[in-house]
Amino acid sequence: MTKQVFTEWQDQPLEEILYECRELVEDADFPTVRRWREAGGKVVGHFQVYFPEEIVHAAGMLPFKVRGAPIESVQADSRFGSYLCSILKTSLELVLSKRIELEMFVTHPICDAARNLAAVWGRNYSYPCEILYLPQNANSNFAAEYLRGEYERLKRGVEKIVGREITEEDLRHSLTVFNENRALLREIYAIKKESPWLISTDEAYVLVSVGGLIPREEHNDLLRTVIPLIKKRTTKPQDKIRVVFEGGFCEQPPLDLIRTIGRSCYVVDDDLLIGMRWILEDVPLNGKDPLYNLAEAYLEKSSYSPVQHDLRKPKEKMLLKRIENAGATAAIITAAKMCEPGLEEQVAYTHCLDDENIAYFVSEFEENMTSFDSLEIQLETFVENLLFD
Amino acid sequence: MNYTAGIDVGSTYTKAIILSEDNQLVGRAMANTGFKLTEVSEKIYHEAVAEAGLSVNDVDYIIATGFGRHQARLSDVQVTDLTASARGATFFFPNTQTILDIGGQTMKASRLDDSAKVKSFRLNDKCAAGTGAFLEKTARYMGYSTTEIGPLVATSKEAASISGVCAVFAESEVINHLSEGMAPADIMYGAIVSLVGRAVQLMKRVRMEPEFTLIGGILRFETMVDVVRGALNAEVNVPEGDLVQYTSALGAAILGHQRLLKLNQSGATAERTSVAA
Amino acid sequence: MAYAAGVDVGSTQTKAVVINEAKEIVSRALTDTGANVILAAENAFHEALANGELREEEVEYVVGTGYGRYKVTFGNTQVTEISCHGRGAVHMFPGTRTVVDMGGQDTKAIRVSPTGEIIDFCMNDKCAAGTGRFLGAASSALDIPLDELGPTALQGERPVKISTTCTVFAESEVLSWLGKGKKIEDILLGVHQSIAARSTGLLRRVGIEEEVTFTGGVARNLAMIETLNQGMGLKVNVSEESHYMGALGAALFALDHILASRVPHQTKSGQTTKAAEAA
Amino acid sequence: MSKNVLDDGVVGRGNKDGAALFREWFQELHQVAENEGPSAYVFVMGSMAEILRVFDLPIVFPEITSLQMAVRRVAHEYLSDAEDYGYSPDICGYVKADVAMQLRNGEHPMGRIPKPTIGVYTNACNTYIKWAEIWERMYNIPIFTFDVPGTRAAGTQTWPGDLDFENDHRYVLAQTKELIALCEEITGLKFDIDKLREIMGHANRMSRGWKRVLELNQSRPSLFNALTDGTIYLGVANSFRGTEAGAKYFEDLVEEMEYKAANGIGTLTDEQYRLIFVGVPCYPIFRRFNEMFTNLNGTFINSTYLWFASGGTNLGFEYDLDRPLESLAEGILINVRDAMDSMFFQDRILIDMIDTYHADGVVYHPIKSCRTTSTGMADNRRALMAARDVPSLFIESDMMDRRVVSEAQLKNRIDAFFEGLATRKQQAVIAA
Repeated sequence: MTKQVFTEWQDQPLEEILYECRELVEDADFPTVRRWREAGGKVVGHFQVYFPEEIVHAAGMLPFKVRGAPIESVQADSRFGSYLCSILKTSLELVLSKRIELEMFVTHPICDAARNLAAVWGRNYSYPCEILYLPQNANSNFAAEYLRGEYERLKRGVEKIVGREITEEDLRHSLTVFNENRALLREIYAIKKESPWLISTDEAYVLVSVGGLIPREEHNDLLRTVIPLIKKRTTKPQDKIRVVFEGGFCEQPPLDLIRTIGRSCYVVDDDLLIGMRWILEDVPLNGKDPLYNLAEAYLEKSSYSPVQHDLRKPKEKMLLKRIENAGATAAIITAAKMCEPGLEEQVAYTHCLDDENIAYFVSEFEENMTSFDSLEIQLETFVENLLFD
Repeated sequence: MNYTAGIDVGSTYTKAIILSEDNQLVGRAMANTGFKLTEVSEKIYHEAVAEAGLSVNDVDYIIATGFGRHQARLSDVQVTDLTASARGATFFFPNTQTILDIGGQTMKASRLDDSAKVKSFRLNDKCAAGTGAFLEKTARYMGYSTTEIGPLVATSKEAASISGVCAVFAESEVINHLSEGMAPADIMYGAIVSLVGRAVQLMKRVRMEPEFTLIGGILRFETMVDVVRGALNAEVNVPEGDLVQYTSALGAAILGHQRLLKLNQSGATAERTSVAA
Repeated sequence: MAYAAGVDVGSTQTKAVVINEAKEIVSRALTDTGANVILAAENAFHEALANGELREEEVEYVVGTGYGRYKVTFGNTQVTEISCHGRGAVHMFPGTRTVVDMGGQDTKAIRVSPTGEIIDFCMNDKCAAGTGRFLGAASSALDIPLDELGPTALQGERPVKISTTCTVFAESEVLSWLGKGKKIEDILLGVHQSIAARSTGLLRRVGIEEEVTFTGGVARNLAMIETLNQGMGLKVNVSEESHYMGALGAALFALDHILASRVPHQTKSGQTTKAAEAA
Repeated sequence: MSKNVLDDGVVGRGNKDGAALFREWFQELHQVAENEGPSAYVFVMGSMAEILRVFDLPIVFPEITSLQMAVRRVAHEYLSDAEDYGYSPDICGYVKADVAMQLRNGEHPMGRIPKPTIGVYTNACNTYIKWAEIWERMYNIPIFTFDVPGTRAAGTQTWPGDLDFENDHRYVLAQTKELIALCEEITGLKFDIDKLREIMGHANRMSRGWKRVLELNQSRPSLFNALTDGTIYLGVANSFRGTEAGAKYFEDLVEEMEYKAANGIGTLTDEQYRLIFVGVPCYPIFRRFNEMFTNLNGTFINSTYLWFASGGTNLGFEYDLDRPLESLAEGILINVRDAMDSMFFQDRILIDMIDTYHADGVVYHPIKSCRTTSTGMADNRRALMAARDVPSLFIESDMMDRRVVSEAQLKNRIDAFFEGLATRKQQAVIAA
């Protein structure tokens, strides 16, 4: 697929580029995915959090990150019960309302709601809708070998859709593209951490976020262009507290909420869209088996989230490490409304932060919330009492 | 002599306090908030200044608080009522460690450090079941006005069980209770108990420590205080008289003097805005 | 000439309807339910008798329905308001396949068969969010009489998005929109749209099949009708009697009973009420 | 429960013995707690009892201890303790009740419950994992995620010999061995394969019986109420799996049911409506909830609960004792996978149930606490209603939290459902 689907930003000054990215991220009609299809491209929708996009990319299809949208779930509501997170409903709403069309949908056993989604989706659409069983026993000696087999199974399914075999060469090429992508995203986060005044929280967010909506080659071009421009900015540091934002691993807070937080704090690290940054180092290209390398990286060189279990990564300890590494003085612990794993983890997080005497506040959000009064009160109180004396 | 003003633009009432640097309360004013927040905040500010026998030029720093704080355009800085009420409460009760503030539409618990800064706080989620509105609805439904709640509950023998999941659904619970011949007093008492249950949970979540100070509109109901006292099984502070409604405004004015001090030390006026998140 | 009556004891209002053997409404009455439910039921019933200049013994059978149906102590049996609204709606509009009923604290979506039996139904469970009560809150917040809400809302052009889910907080959110300088018309239109959206959600659960009949007190609100039509992309039936639909349905069940007792084991709804008696 | 007039030792024996065994089990646990002995915390969807019993580890089912708090009407006290501790009202009530019980040092209405020495759980419910992580933090004990890959898409179950099945099987087998090694480590006991073989033998007899008991309820009138009586059988199926007592109990139960079937002995309900229950029961008002149906002559003849809450052993899968480990792994994979299928891919299973059990209606009971069982229900129901012309009821409440259980609301909906069933039956009569 050579056709470019996101060109608006090209040859534009930084502010324009950021504007275009924001526009794209906030557009619930997903124009880039549409253009891709109009050019004859095929699309595989994969639900939050992590998905081995390389395998779909290697087949020349567009891996599209299904992560809900701030829309009213008009038709999807009737497919679900009351006590449920919003992202699940709005993700289905995207296809029911024809905003998105897919050749395949994949979700994961990461939470009980997400696993149900594949079944619901499958009853409503005839194309393949399946659960990719990422291992939940990351500590089994057989986990990587098993995951390799599971990836092999996924690969066969994808091959059936494109009607051709995915060669090791294809896979190696995709690994290179995604390795570069992850490296560039690490650079963005390095700027957030080392000179947060150069890039606002919401700017960083949209730059990462567009990646899930366009081919990674294009995302790489974009980031390669933008990063030097950001570094050239002359913005002055402000008297703001440095915080870590936790709770954005699955359902995404509204951009305005992220902006609101960014206005009063420097968010020096976060877990927003952690799936795109799940693998922390380059996936090795050497060795005979790219699929195995990819599977091993998921387990051995990865970040953490409330929905992946690994005895080596107690979440609250990982959070402390994240706060420390980012040189943050406080944390904002959020969870999407009705998100069971997120809400459960909050307890461990807060108890741990209390013990470590690290300032934090707790809140819940919903992707389509429009008023932030409660959040603003908490945020302001929080900041006031850290700055005032 | 330096003077500061604290303006609390609350959801129902707007209050203003003028405070001298020797902590004398020289002027105050109050009025219904309505929905013209900027106008009302200016009106009340000027009334307070007048009552203090001062002119607006005598006031060196103005801090606004309450839900309409950002609409109070004449203020130098805005702070939340959590921050403000902490200072207000410790002005009344210096040993205050935990504050419970139950208003018509919110319930807030906060724990303070030694310098009256808010160390940890929680708000109730946006469901009326956890607010004064819950009591008012229940009362109104049984044909009692808010002012009658206190006297009514005083006659209660035992609290009825009110699940208090939804303030509106509670009504059908109330129907059932009433038709089973239960006394309105006991039902009202039950509603208060269920509300206090939520309040105490909020306090536990901020890891409450004595002394406890109660503020907020809910204090209109004597029983409320007793039930809280019972639930905590500890003494609670309640500000005397009508000053209680000025707790946040007062706190804001106190903060104003602290800011003045800091600004005068480092003549950095630029910083004046940095806290206005 | 035999008469049958239905008494619908709702959470806010109690309605009574008396019909004759020709299934024509002879009289009706409406009172606030208030604290004493039993009394409310009696008052409504006797008021209806008075309005129809009927003596109590002329009414052979009374069916109670609504939340307080078991408080209709003089009633011969009870039927749920779900069955009654379905029955009433089909009586008024024989083409009815889907019924949306907006009452005091809940909204019901009901799918009915051509003969008025319930095929499927669904109600708001969790809380009273987005029910008719929402309008009451808005009306007191804006100090506009209930029946002027609709007409005002229809003036709206740029509806605001009502985010609050809690009915009780509708008041404060409406005020905050005013504070932000929004026009009352636009706020009210937003309120109506948010209720319509939630109701349409319920309707989709049972499946929207035309014709759709809109019953309950709120059905008199023109803006509600308009926003519902837009929400579903069709035109709902609204009867003059929409407010009395539950009571009417109950009265029809009562009449079935009278006729059934004359010709035993013949009419089907004789069974319906027997099932209800078991309840 | 179902006691019969011509009681001759057989009829009603299942309920009597079941209750006795259940009490016995809790008494044992109480003793263990008093002596501060070891215990394994496990879950109903894949308990691994076969392995744990080899190491004589007393087994605690936190799901069962939690639901017993609701049945005994004290759940709300425990829930509010856990919410004070920081847990949201919106999460699983089982988890919260257990956390509170741990904070109360094992205090339970049926006696004291020992602290966990190890937590073993599958991913059939992801909340199991979050739950076990809580014990890991509280007691810093070993916890073991026994990861059982489920069905990838509706109707794509794979079987021995399939490439994908073998990949899953190798993974499950590897974990079986890793769990055994961990048990050896914490108990200091050597793994005894013959003891495993014996335990698997008991489990086989139980599975055989359980499958048969469920099938027998196809008879008319139905022999037991799947919601009430069924829950007693379920308790034994979980707590006594892999024991002689458990095996015998189910063989006796088969005898009882065959006797009742032969003599046309049903439950006490005048069976006018045969209903299927989907989801987890409403334990805070358990008896009352059931009566709202039986009083209107409806009885539950089967439920998805009896399938997934028995870890899929309803399939009657029997282990091959000649190759214990391989066969155990195979059984775990197939059973737990089926438990998940009866939640996620429910519609097909229910359509079969309706046909084979001649059901008049289906009652869906989604609950606040459980996304695993509740998330897909509304959509499953749409599919079912499209496939079969069977009335269904959709009522939301909870299995622990009485704050969201409104009896008035439930009754209103249930009454309306029966009014519909009645008119439909009458229609059929007229048509005939």
